[in-house]
Amino acid sequence: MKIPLQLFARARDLAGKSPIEIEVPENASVAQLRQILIADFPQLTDLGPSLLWAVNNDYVGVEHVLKTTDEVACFPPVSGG
Amino acid sequence: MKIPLQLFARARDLAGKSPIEIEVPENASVAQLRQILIADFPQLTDLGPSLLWAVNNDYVGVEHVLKTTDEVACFPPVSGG
Amino acid sequence: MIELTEKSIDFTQLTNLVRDHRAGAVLLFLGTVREFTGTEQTSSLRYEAYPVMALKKLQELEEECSRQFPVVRIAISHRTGDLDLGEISVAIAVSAPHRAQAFDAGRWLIDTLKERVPIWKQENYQDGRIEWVHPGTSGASNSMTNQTP
Amino acid sequence: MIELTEKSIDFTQLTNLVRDHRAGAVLLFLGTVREFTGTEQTSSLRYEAYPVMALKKLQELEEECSRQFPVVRIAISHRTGDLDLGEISVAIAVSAPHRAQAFDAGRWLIDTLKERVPIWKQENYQDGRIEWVHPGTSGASNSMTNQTP
Repeated sequence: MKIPLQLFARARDLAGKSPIEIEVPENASVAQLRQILIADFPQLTDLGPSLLWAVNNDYVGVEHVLKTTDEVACFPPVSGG
Repeated sequence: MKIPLQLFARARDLAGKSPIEIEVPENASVAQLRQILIADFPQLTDLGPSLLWAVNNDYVGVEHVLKTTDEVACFPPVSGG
Repeated sequence: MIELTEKSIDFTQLTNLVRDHRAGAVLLFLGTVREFTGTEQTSSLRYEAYPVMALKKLQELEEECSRQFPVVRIAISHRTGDLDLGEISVAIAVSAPHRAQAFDAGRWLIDTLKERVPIWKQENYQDGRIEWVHPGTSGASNSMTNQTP
Repeated sequence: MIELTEKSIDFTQLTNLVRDHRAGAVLLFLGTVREFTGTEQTSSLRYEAYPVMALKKLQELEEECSRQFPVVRIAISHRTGDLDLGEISVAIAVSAPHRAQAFDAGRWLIDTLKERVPIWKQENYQDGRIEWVHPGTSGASNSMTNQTP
């Protein structure tokens, strides 16, 4: 299945665009999505372990299982305020 | 010597006026002044132990020795803010 | 900047006074006239100051706060006279490089002001009672007037 | 009230929104663009948000704060886009019956906002470097561009 992935801040700048589309197996977890993201965009390798993940505007752990209808985003640690 | 004494808040209301003049012995302490104040204004008896004392705009303890040129004030616990 | 004022406090101006390029955090505290304290209903407050000493103690607060905390600027204004519900009795603005410093300094300033600065509050209750607030003295003996039967 | 805004934050309006006869204390916290961080000199900042999620998380902060602290009202505004030195990046106003509650709630709101709300700051340094601020990732690897030789 194809997951549209929104990237923000330095992650978006490194990837060069947002959203990007990632092809993952059915019932893939966020961990699998991350692995494929980094294979497709090796410039995200260093940032990979610190990336935060959100599904439908809530934070999720990497064990979270994705559905095609999910709104998925990833980004580095936040620094607002 | 005569000490002009400024009273504030409930202390002033109980005494009925401010400043008042209190006649004390030379080199009287604040404790002596307080004793004479309460003798002159018995309606201040209950408030007496909680009164705060200031000489020349700084807080002083009751052991402080007074001079005729001092600006002396007394008042109940503060409640600004 | 420190002041005692009979007029309504302009907290916007006070806050802008402490803003500074060296500061990443600005904290403003306002004391406002609250209607209910437990079941007691306030209709207005009156603040009385010993003006010369109050200004001296406010000045000392400003100096002591600047020594104890890495603050950039401080501004304090305290109202005197009669205040309606919701009006501002005191405004304290402080700026600092980082937020923890601004919070700590602001908290210290209002706590210490309430201990040291010779200003007194008189509650004018809805039921007609008028009482000086003198912490540590008995509430009952504070009652000056009972204007209702 | 919560908002993300591209426009200058009106902290006066925000503060007046939380004033209430039930409150004896109002606390306003402002984050402002600081010029120096150690020896680094900032010339401007840019804030980027994931808008829908940021608004959802701000809403959750408001609800969680209202459950945890006896606050009367809360208002939060966060700026996005380009900010000059001294400009306000975030304003948090909170009112409560007593001052300790207002300080505790205000402190919790800004601390938790900085942990949870998806907004990022990009530093534009005086020497031409532009760096995203991503706590916990290495400073050196954050450097995106070095516009001066």
